Amino acid sequence: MVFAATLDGPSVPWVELIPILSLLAGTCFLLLVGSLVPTWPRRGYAWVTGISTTVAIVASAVQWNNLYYNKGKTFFADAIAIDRFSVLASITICLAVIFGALMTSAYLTRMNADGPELYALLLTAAIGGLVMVSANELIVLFLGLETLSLSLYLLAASNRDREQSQESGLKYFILGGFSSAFFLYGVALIFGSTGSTKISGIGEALSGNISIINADAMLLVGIGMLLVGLGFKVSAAPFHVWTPDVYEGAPTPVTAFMASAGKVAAFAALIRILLVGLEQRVDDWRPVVWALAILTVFTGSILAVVQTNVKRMLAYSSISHAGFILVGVEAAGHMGSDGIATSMNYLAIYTVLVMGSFAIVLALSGNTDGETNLSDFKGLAKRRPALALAFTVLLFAQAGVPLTAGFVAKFAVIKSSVEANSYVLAIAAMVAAVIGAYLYLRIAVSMWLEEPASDSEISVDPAVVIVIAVSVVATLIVGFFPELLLQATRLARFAPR
Amino acid sequence: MLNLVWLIPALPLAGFLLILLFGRVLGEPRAGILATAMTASSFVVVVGVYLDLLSRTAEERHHVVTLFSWLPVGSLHVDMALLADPLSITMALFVTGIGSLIHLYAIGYMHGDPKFSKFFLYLNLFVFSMLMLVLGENLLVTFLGWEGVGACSYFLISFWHTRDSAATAGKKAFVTNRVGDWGMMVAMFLAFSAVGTLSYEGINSAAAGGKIAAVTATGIAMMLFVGACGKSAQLPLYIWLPDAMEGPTPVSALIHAATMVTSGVFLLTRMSPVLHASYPWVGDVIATVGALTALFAATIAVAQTDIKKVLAYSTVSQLGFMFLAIGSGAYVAAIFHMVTHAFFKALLFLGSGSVIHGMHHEQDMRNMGALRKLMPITGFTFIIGWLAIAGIPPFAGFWSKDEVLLYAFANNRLLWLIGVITALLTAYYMTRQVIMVFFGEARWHDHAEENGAHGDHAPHESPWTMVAPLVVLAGLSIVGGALQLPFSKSTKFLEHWLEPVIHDSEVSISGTWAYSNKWLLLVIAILIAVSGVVASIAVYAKGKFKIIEPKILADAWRYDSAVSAIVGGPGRAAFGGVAAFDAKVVDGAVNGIGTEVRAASGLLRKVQSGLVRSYAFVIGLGAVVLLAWFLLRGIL
Amino acid sequence: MSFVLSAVEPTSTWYLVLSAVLFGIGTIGVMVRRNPLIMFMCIELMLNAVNLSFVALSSQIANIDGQVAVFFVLVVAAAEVVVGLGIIVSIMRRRTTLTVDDMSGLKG
Amino acid sequence: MELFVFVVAAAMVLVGALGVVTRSNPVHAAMSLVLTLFGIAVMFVAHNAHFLAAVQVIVYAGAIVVLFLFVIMLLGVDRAEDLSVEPITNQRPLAAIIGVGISAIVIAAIVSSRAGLGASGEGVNETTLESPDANIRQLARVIFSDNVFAFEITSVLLLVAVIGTVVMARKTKSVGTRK
Amino acid sequence: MHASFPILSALILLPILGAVLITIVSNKHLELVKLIAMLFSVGVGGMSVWLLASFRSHDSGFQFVSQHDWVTSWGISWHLGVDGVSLFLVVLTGILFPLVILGVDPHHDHKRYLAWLLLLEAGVMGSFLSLDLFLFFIFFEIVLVPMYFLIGGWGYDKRVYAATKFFLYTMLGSAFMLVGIIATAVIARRDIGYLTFDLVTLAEQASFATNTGRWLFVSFAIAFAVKVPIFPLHTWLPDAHTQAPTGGSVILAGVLLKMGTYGFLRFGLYLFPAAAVWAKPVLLTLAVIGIVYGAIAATMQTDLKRLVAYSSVAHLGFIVLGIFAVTSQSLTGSVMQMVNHGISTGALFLLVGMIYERRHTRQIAELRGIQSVAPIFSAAFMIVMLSSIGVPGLNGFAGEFLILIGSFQSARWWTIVAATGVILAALYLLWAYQRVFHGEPDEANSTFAEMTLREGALIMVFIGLIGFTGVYPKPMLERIEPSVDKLVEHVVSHSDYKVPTTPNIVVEPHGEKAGE
Repeated sequence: MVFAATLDGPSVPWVELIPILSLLAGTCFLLLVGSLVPTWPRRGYAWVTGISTTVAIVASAVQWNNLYYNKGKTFFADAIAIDRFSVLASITICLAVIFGALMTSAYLTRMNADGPELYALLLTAAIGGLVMVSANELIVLFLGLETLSLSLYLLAASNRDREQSQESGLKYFILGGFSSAFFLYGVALIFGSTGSTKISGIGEALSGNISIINADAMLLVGIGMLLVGLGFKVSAAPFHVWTPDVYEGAPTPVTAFMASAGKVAAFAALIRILLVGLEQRVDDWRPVVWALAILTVFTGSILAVVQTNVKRMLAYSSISHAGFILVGVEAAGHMGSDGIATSMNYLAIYTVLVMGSFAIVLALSGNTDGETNLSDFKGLAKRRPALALAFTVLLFAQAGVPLTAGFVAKFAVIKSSVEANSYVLAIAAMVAAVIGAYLYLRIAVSMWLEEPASDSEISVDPAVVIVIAVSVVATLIVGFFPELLLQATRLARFAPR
Repeated sequence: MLNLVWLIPALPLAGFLLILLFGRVLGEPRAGILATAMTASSFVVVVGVYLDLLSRTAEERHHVVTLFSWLPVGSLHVDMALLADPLSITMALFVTGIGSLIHLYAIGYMHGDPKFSKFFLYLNLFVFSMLMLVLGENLLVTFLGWEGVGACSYFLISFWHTRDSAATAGKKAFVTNRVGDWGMMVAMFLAFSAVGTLSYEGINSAAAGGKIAAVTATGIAMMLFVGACGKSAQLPLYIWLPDAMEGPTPVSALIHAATMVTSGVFLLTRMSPVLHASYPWVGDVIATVGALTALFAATIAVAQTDIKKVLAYSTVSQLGFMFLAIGSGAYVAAIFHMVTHAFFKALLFLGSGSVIHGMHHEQDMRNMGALRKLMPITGFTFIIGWLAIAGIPPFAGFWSKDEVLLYAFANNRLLWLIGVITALLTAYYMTRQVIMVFFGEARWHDHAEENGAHGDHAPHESPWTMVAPLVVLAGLSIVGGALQLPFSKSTKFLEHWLEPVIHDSEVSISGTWAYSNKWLLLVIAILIAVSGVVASIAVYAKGKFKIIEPKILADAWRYDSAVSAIVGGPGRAAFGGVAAFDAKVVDGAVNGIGTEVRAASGLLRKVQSGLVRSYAFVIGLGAVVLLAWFLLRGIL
Repeated sequence: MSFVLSAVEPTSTWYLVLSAVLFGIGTIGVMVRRNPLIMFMCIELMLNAVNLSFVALSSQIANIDGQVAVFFVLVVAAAEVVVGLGIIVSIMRRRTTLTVDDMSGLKG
Repeated sequence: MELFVFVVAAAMVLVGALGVVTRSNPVHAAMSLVLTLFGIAVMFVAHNAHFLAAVQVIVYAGAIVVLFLFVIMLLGVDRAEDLSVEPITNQRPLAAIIGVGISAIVIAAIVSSRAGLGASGEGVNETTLESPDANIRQLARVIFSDNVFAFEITSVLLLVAVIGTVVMARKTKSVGTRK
Repeated sequence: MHASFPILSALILLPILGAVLITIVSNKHLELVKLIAMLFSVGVGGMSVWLLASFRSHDSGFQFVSQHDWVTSWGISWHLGVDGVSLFLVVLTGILFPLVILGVDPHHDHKRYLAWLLLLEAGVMGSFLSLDLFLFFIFFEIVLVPMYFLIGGWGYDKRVYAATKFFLYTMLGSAFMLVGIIATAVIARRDIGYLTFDLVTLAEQASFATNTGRWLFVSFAIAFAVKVPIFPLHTWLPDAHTQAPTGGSVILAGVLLKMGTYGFLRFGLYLFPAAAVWAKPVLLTLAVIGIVYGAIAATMQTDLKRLVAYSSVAHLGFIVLGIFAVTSQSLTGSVMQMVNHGISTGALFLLVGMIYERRHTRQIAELRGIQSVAPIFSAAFMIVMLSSIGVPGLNGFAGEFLILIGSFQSARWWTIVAATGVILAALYLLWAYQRVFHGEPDEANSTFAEMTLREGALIMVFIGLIGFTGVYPKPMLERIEPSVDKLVEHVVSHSDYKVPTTPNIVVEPHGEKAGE
């Protein structure tokens, strides 16, 4: 027995981990103190969540600033990479957490049930997301994915007084497990064919820097499996089937969080895998992404046409948004395209839009969190003009009407797609966007042009007001002056291998 | 004086504006007096200009007054300019002259009409447009007047617009005229692309200078002729004129007899160099159409019972004569006949108006007769007009008609024959009309009793305002021939006067058989006229022969009804078809896409069954397809 | 007999094939079973299939990382089971029957 | 010898798997799952993954399946599920096609590229009588050096599991809130 | 106002400011709201007139240019400018809006109505003024939103259907244009060296390969063809026009449709001359079809407003004809006709709206003999109608004639067919007029109220414009023509197109004598 062989553990870059750590700290604080101290001041949990997330954001901002000098590096033997790409994604996710926390507090107050668990789950989900976006190792990525997903399953099912919530939780759980099995199998096959689970390692293996081993079929099938798993997470058709049900069933704040943070993390992971790990195999996966993109934009917008539940409508619209982001990803597959930047740009803007929209849905969803039918929005302009106006702005932004952030996002994606000469995709996406616009028009019609069904007083929680106000203002500011955001996203790049 | 040309149209325009603003204030009869005064003073100005021109040598009888630049774009320069030369002034003379007479007449005729002032509003506007038409320096200014008179005739025909027949007639007139306008516009386009200008001087000089290819000139000429057909009621576009009788009688006299309908003749005369430059068959076409129209209308006139309809068809027929003249190259003759025709036809219309007025708006000649005793002046003047149109020497109509026939003979004897027959018919049906209205036994008493409407008071002579113009016109109809007497070069005043504009004369046909035997033709013409009169008297007054008035003639050969049947039947159906096509097919396709999307949505929706296991299946299916693709790329 | 058996060496390809079959069975199970617990078990089957390939591959390409991966997968599986069963239990509290087919209130 | 082991283990695995899919009674299904898991464990051993084999038996057979059974009993849902009917039309054949298809594709991939799989790492240590802990040592080194981050993240995962149980298990209104 | 004053930006921003003010003013102070709307719209109108006054005629370039960086990373700049082509459209917009705001009463929700109108004005102004593709697209697209709400909120029975159809149809068109715009900039980057959406830079410096240019042109053309609308993409127009409130219809016909034709001029001919020349035959044919087809369809309409809407299809056919028969006269005529159609059809819609106010029906069959009870009203209608028919001396004729005589030079046979549209125009309008205004009024129509003072004043403005433009178009022409000529030269120099030259025969006095 040789005890001399001491283990030289890797040096831990604590500073770089501050975002994750602060979130983790927040979680633990909530759980421990929450269980020790029975009664908390109102919104106390929300405050804790907000603070820890703010710390994370600040830390990430500092990282962003430092990355001005170096292009970022990898830690834990290339297990994670801290670069502008990951930092940008992290900030977006953290924003989603703050919005989510605000909405959750409003939601819980209405349910008059308060407690640390949901906030804690938000935070753990965020941790999972952060891990995903900065993971440079497929196993770590998988762990992050599972952390995020498990938290989301629980959040979705968390409203136990509402049947749909539970149903959506179960559906999400079963299908999620199903898809992550595919993802994992993909990891296995890729590991087998390239001998590495490190994303950058895979890239090197494929670019032939180290011992080249050729197992094309296995590698490609592995890629396919990965795409299935991630496609499920980003709800790309035909792996989107779960999205409408889960979005509709889950508590509204959770839906908002899922739609934003979940998508950002999944897309970030997807982009990193495809462009860092599989850059050499662009010709293999680009056609697939192309097909997925077209399928997704059309599925989302066409299915939305006949919906009657606003939450479900937004679910479908989120699907077509995913399609648009895929358009950006497809463009990123071409040499010298800024597809990555525009996709991230789209994700950031989309996060704000979706948060605002669902915040308004939440404001109207009543005490059961279930009054989200189109009929419940009738004549909103007469009951709460400001609310109606805000929703209109957000909806038209999602439709891509100029002078809103939504237009900037779409324009950017289409631009990179055109620069990549994939005109068909660009035009198809725009056509789908037109079909999708019908859905937003329907909501606008029932808000502005129809008489109110009931004139019961709509009380809007201040927290929700904050979310709506911020998102609307942000939408307009970005719509009028997109330059700042564009500058930022254009800097999003990966750490060198 | 020449620089005051602009005053000529300006005065009626002023009248128009004044009545437009203060018409209601002025009311009856001041509005009428104002309008009449304006036209009359305009006439005075014309006379002044005329004298001024007269005082110049033939070369200087040509004066352009440019008011302002109208449509200057690129190479196109159209000025709002007036041209004073013998032709335009001749036209202006009788337009304003007869115009003012008819204004005066209308004061009496329209007495008591609620829209009295509006009537004179339109009349002045019409006179203005007509003057723009004749005085225009270029085709576009003429076209301005051309459309203006069209619009005014629309207003005036449908003056009593509560009568559906009147409203329809007005619309019909305007739309039919538009067909002609289309021709005139195309002619303008051609002229511009060939010559680069629209001014008469430019085009005519280019044509005369052989700078226009014959084919182009032909195109222009034919298109102008299409336009002329529309305005001057030639076959096949004459149909609107008879219906136009729905308008008040002064209107019929002024617009549909004396002035507007002759503008086609004027235009072709104006552009005569282009006609010369075009292929020779153009003239034949014009002459033939003219001759046929003349005969066609004359035959119809034989069987009409409406006092105004007879005159209307005779107008069409006389216009045919003018085109026959133009086609035969007898521009002077055309103008000559135009002027004389203006005299006696205006006279006849006003006379008939006076009769109608006296008969309390009775227009059917079968309910008249023996009116000469009750309406002596009207009857007397009407008879003079009859003699004039019938072509009995020495009345005006005889001379002009004879000259037309002379040229026709020189040009094409068949057409001459048609002309002669027409002349015969003219004498015949005019005599018939005179007999039915003024002679024979009075058929209006019993008629009056049977409907009892106004049987109590008998027909009466009209007021002086109406009678005076009759007298004046009667005088003109007698002496009008003096303008152009065929005896010697010196007696051909009109030809001499128009020389600067129309540079051809009898010399052009000198040497032909007709020229050398023109006195023979003269005699033939007289015989024809007389025999027509005699025949008619024999039939209608003496009852020697039975009356021949076939239904088909009364129905104007059913041409009009056939046209309306086509327009109202297949035409309308076709239009409806187009509209239906638009709604069903074009718009249907658009909405179809919408429904298709919905259907697709409904279909896709079935996938979202809510069953976890089928979701898993969908995901699995997607996975299989996706993996298959990758596998194939890997293995192959 | 024994030498026959010892003659043929089962290469790790055999194991990989087996794991593929196992994975397929798992997927089929998820699609045909209505009892969420059993569907969940099928998912576990799929995960095990993956584990098997990891191990087989790691010995095939002489790389220990495969085993490491399996180790983490085991942890994930454990956590997943806890969460999943938690959800199922909380649902079953209110319901008596236990099939996913009648949990199709959300559709369209 | 290996062949014999493989055949037996494969038999266990497949029989178990089929059992899970076909047994109508949840308890039986769980039991067949155990069978599969043991089979897998055996195969681990065959690949010198002794530590994993152990963990497999302990965690899966020992914890997970027991948990399953516990839930089944707790909820009293051990009634047999009627497998004779399939509410969704054509679900079974289609499912079969999908499953077979996936397997077939993966197998094809594996077979076609089996030759390409060359050694890439520094090898997996044989566990012999001399060094019974070779596998454990090697695993430990890798886990606690390169994969320490992943290892730490698993803690978060477990944390989520803990919260999950709380969220799902507690009574709804039991939370201390001010009304 | 000093020349350095950024008047163009002000033209766009003032209405927006007004709209914002209106939104923040509470609903209770209705008068205040109306006052604000009036002040801002009239102010903008005044500024546009001032613009007209201080516009240097005989200057082909862009004037009052204001350019500021906006989205530098995409090479997008706030680039405004006005030339002969856009000047009168801007003025028309500036005049039309205050008239509508003052003259037409929406009956309910004045506040929102006025706010949307002002936003609409800003959008329209922007699309006529912007010299940057991106900027243009933004305004071109943003216009849909207020128009959508105007139709949907204040329209008639089928308003939602019409509004949605309008929105989606137009948006679909511009979807292609967006791709086209981006592609243009991206492809042109090779020639220019940097990414820019600036119209002038692109048009002057970029050169596209034949097929590329054609594809790009098509992508633009689809959007404009929908907007104009060109047959067979026109079916949104009758619905939108008919269902829109009077004010909406006036604006829609007056200025919105012109955005399409203007786009063809500014971004079709100017940006892709070669491709435009290539597409000439197709577009000419479609235009002529539109003229005849629209007229025929109009003849058979039973709804007065719908009839006017179809007449718009025909009239815009003339404009398109003029644009694509690229000659100095036809283009000038088209630009002029854009304004004329805006005036006369706008006035027609106002009058139809007044009829609806009185009788609450637009069905021709239910109207009769109005001329006997309301002569002044009928007279106004008659004048406007004649201008729409194209009677000389009124504005409609001047433009139409220029278009036709210009087009005849380069597209002879198309023009000859198109000219028949003049006949049809007389047919459908006069027929409608006869059915509505002539005849004996039945008891329902015998109480038809005569034109009120306010309405009269409103219509008088239009009639004044109709008369003046018809009689003395020179001032207008001499401002339009230079820019148009420049455009024609641009097309000629960038394509194989040759402008047919009309011979200019020197006329010696009494030429016919000299001729012999």
